Amino acid sequence: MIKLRMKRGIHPKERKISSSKEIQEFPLPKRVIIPFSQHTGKPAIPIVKKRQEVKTGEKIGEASGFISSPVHSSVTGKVKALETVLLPNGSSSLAALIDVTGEDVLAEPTWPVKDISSLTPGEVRKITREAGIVGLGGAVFPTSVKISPPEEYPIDSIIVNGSECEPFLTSDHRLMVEHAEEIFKAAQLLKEVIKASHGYIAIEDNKPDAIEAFEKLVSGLEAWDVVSLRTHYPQGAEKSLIKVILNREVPMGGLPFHVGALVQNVGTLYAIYEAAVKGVPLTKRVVTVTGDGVPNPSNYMVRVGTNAREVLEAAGAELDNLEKIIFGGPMMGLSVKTPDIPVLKSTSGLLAIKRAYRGKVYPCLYCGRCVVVCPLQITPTRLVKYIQAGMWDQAKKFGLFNCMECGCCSYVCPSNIPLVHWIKYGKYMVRRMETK
Amino acid sequence: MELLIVFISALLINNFVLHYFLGICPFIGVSNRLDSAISMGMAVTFVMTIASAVSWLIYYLILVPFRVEFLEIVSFILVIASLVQVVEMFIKKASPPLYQALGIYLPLITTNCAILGVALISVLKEYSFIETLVFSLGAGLGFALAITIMAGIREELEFADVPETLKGPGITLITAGILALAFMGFSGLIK
Amino acid sequence: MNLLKEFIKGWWKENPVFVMVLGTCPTLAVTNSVKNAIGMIAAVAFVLLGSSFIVSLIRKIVPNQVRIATFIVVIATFVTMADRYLAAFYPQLSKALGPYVPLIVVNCIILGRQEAFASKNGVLASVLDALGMSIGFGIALMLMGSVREILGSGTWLGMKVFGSWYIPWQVMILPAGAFFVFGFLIWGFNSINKAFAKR
Amino acid sequence: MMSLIVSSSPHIHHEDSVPKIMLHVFFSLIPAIVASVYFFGSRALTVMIASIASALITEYLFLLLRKKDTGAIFDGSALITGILLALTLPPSINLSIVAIGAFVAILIGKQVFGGFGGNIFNPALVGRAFLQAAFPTQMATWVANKASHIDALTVATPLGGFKFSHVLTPYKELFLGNVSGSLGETSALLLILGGIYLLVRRYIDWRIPVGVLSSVFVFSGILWLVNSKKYPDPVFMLLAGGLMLGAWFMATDPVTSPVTPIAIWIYSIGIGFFVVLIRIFGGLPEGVMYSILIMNSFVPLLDKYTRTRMLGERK
Amino acid sequence: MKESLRIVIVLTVFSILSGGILGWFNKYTEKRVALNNLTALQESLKAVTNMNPKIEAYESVVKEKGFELYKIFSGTETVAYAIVASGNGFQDKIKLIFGVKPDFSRIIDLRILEQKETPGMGAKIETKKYLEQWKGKGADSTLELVKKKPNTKYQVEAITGATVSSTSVLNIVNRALDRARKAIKEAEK
Amino acid sequence: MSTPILSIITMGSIAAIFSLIIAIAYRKLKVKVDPRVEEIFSVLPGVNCGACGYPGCQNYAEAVASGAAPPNKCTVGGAEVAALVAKIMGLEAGEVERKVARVLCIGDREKSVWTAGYEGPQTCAAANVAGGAGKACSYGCLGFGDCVKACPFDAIRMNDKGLPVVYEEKCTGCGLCAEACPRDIIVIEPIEKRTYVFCSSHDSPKRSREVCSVSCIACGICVRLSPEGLEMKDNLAIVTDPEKVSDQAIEKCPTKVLFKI
Repeated sequence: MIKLRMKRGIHPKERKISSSKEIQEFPLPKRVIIPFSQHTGKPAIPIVKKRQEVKTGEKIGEASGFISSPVHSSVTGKVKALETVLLPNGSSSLAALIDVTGEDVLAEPTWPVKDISSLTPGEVRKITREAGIVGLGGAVFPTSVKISPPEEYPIDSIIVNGSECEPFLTSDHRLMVEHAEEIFKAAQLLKEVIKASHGYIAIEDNKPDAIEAFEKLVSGLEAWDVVSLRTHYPQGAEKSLIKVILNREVPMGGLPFHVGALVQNVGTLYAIYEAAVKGVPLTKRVVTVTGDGVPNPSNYMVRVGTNAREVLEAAGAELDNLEKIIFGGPMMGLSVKTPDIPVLKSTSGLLAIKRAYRGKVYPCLYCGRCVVVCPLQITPTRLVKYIQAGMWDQAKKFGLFNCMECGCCSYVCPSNIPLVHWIKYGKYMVRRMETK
Repeated sequence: MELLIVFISALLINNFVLHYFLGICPFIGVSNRLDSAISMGMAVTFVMTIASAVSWLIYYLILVPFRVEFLEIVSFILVIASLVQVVEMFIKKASPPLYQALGIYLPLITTNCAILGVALISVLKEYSFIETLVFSLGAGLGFALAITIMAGIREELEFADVPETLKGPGITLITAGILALAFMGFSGLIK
Repeated sequence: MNLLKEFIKGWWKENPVFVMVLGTCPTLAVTNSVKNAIGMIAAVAFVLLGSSFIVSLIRKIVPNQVRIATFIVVIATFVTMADRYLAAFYPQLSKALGPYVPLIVVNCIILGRQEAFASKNGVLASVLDALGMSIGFGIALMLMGSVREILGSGTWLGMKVFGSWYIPWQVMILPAGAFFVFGFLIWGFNSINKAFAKR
Repeated sequence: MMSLIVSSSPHIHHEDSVPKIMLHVFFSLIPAIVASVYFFGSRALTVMIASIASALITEYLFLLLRKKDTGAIFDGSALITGILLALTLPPSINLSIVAIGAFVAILIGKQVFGGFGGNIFNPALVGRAFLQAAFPTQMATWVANKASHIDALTVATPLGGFKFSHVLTPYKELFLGNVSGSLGETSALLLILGGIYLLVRRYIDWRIPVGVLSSVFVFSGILWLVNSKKYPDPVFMLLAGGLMLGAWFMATDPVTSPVTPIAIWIYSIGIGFFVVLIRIFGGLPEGVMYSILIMNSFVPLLDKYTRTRMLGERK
Repeated sequence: MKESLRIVIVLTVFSILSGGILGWFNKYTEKRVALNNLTALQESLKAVTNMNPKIEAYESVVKEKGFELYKIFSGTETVAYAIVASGNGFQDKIKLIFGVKPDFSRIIDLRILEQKETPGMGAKIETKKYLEQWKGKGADSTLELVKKKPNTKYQVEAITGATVSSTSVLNIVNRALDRARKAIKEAEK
Repeated sequence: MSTPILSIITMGSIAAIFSLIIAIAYRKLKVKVDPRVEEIFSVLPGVNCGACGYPGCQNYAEAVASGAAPPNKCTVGGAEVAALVAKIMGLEAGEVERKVARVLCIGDREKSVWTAGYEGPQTCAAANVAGGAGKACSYGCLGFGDCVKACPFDAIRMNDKGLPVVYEEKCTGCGLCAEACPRDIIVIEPIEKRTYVFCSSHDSPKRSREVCSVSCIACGICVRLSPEGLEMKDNLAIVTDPEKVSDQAIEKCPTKVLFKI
């Protein structure tokens, strides 16, 4: 076992109050709402009509480009309507409303299900594409693209990302404890696909049971190491993880394959296993329901498209007494304006907060804490000043598009300046201007 | 040693901007952006050195022998104005990039009191030719130093909530006042 | 009517020192006492009037390339006269003003007025403009000089203003004080003008 | 009825805030305040109260004038400015001068730049420098320390004593504070204690005191090695005068110090360099204040030209 | 070509005009200025040598940068020397004049001609209280600065809080005295 | 020789020498610059709004002088400036079409649904990146007034219900407000065009109805009544020809978002 820790970053209170709760199968909802835009890239194109009958796992939206992903029905039922719905990020997207009509019937997979060891790299890529698998760590980038790097960039290392550094969230943790073997098999499969010579399983040391489970699996295997990381945020971010484990720096504007690395989230790996072995596309995921507004913090296996309100209520949340509902973790998650939003492929957690943090904003006092904690070594204070002054060229020079919005700077700012919010704003403004 | 004293004195202790108040107009006008301030500082240093050298020659080779010292003002300014104009035209022709960086500030320099000030003060202090050169170089660099610092500060003040009616010359002068206070620390360095 | 406007504008609305921020060197350098300020005002007014008059006369015959050079020669002539006159009849004042009298040559107010006004207007308008600007310059220097002398020495034109309890703020007669007073006066001017503009 | 709020991530926050930091800076100054009262009696307290009161009133009036939230006077920054200014003043100073100093510190040092966070120069030092220029005689009149039992109207500070009479004050006196000087430059020990408190709580950047103190030590050490008769020894240089106060409490003011590590090193070493230059070669016995102000003016340039290398950025 | 000619002619004509006017004007003021300078020198010579009511005659012995030596006669007898000297002060040059007995036994009096020291501090070198003490100081040896009441005639008391300016004045005087003694020796040879 | 004569000689010779140098330098080192650039720049409004398609007034002046741009591109200056520029260039000024900004959303604070509060920088663009503040409609006006701040002519103000109002007489049609609006609800149209569907929502009818009482619910009545004047595009009716929109269509609009101002 290797022990490592990242420099910079922060260590907020972990508050993983649901870490001992086993994953429960969430009851079949009456209706699911499945948006066609759940991934990075172009939205999927609907291929179902109103009143059409669909089976669980049946494709209802087709990928519309290289960087895109298909969408599948997560229940067996009838398409009630194709309508626009609100997504967690506040935008509207077309979605299929499917009413559950009866027994859960699994649709025939559109790919061959055979022995996992006999799969060719091409077949694996096809499976990840057809099964609509996207990165479940948060970026929801189509996995099939990620495991097809350009040939001139050989990949030597695969990193299984089980660090789950966000406070509160335990979905990956539970998955690792309960399904270590499946995850590991999928990891081994991917390692073959990308012809990596070594594999690392990165888990933060606040999940000793998960480390233990993987230690057992890798014992005796030379090509694999379990890396125990000192708990720190945002260690689970790709670039941080590559820096910590491989001591390589992903070039600015580059991707992990530029430095010969592939990082896969454990949730994604589990989804790959389910698709490859059981023929089930990505139609459900583990969601941690937690926060001080949830009396009964839980980990649920939830079907994609389930209304978040149902999930929160199942865990006992009193929706009327909440100030914040967050899709995802407290550091990078999206706060929403209504609980009536479907759970998406990217929804790793649902946080219900009774009292939202509100800090009086003071002028920047140049204390430099944001500079110290920034894992990407940006100077957030100056960057934000340039953004506020509308000096976009300077902002770009100071790393506007380098920022991954991990939130460390805002977290430590004693003046409560919403640095990340400003940076998001700056990125938006620059992109907007550049497209015009 | 004497030369070093002349230099340090012109650069820090009796800084042209902060102590003699010479070159205040460009100091206020061109200090809002750092790159132009640096260019301006370079241009002033350059012209200052040349102008004071030529003025010295005129004074001691023409005016003094003819006993027409009272013409110093007219002749110095005439020489400086012509010189700047020629230098400007020359740079414009010889090196367009240099002109972009430096040349566009040259017309401003004609009426920069720092230039004439250096020539006059050199005469007043009875500096030798070498001393005049060192003095004008120190004064020019002192100007460049002050304007660069000021431009850095003013770029920073873009982000600050300075009262609307104080923006521009007002805050620049007050900042210059604080700088002058700070530079008082250098007093007595020459003994 | 129009001529009156040329005359009055420099007093406040287009005050050369506080609004246009020209002629800053003497404003800062010789205002440590009201007496010095008065000497400088007189010198500047003389030069400004004289050169405006001449420049507006000769404006049509001067070719563009040597426009500035010629104007400066004219100005410098008047400056030298002022300088020599002071040295001859007010040696103390001449010494106190030091190199700042010769430096009137490059005072932006003077050249600025020639460039912006006298070279484009007739004799009468130019002289009135020069007179107005001189008054504006005078107002500014008197303000600066008064504030600095009263605070810095406790006197006004040499007369005691405060009782013996007053500890003079010596910084006011130093360079730093000049910058502060100038900065604050500009601030005040702008604020008042803005308040009027709103109304 | 739901009362949801949307905002950008992150949704949790560290417990530090500006008023809290200011409060801890105040705590860290308590040893120095107690020392000044011990060495100079209730007079020290009067000076401090005058300074704080004037600072707060000025701040309040100015905020009122600019129609800004007057609640900002409670963020603690004006309080700290008032205390720091008082600590740099001679104990015998006229109270009206103290009030003028605090007024100038807040007005010219801070509010004209848009208030807290916008100022380029350390406000307390601007006030101090203004007073030094305005009332040079009063600012250079030092009374004897109560603990020293010297019966003289005015005495020399350790640095003044060295500069003009070549008298070295013993280390022990300097360290414990049994010397004359301004309110806050008596006991090096207590100042260091306060500074370490801030350091441990991470309210100041360790590089600044380390850079300032070590560069003063090194530069003066070099001179001392060259000619130990003419130049004072480095330990004396460290302990005497306002260096400790400056290095721990003035230079470390986050608003007026740089942000990037390289800039911080240049800044702090620059301060040390100027301190030695002014103390040894300049006309004044003490140069800490001027050194910090001068380096303050360079901070925007330093921060601009020393951007840190971002992760993955080619050098 | 025509344009260039016009440039030359216009500028030259105006310069010649300017030269003429100034030449004439200077003639008118020149004497006055010279007289002013002369009176100023005489005044200060008078002040520092106590040769009231009137200086019969004086003669410039040495005149170089930063140092001028005048010999004052009464009839044919040398009654005093006056020395004008300058050097660096706290802020800028300090220029002063002082008179000494012909045998260099004592300084008669001292005046500051030019100084730009800090008001209230170094500028106190112009106060009567400070200048008074120079009367009767020894001029035949190096003077030294003390911070208390002087014991000997070779000690000069510093101004409290303006040690640098006091030192500067002292250095200027010491240097000037050295130079003067040497110059007179040379002249006697 | 007497002093006046010496001084005349001195000044004369110095002036002669230096004026000669200038004259020579002027001839040898002359660099030609188009004086018209300066002239054109001086008549332009100088607000650098970029409506002409060039980064700033200086660039536009250069472009006009070099013949690369027509003189009538400055919408801010309008016909007056176009005529002046054309005069400098010796050209005929083209017609400048007067355009103004129109805000295509009337869902103010009372008529649209807000389901949550918002914390963060008080600008529309910032609110938009944080999930569109609490406004349920993902297309409508957020009401923080980015357009007001963007307008250099003070031609746009927020009304008391949080909706921007364009003052036609002040509006120059420069388009800075449209650029600033993160939701793209401001269009720059000829001043004669006065009939619009004042909604920008592409939401499906059901959601439109839920989030705002004055949204286009894509019922299609107007298109049916005036097929030549309107068209339905992605759940939103758009006026294509204001002349052909019948009064009946305006009358029948169930949410009253189609009207003439």
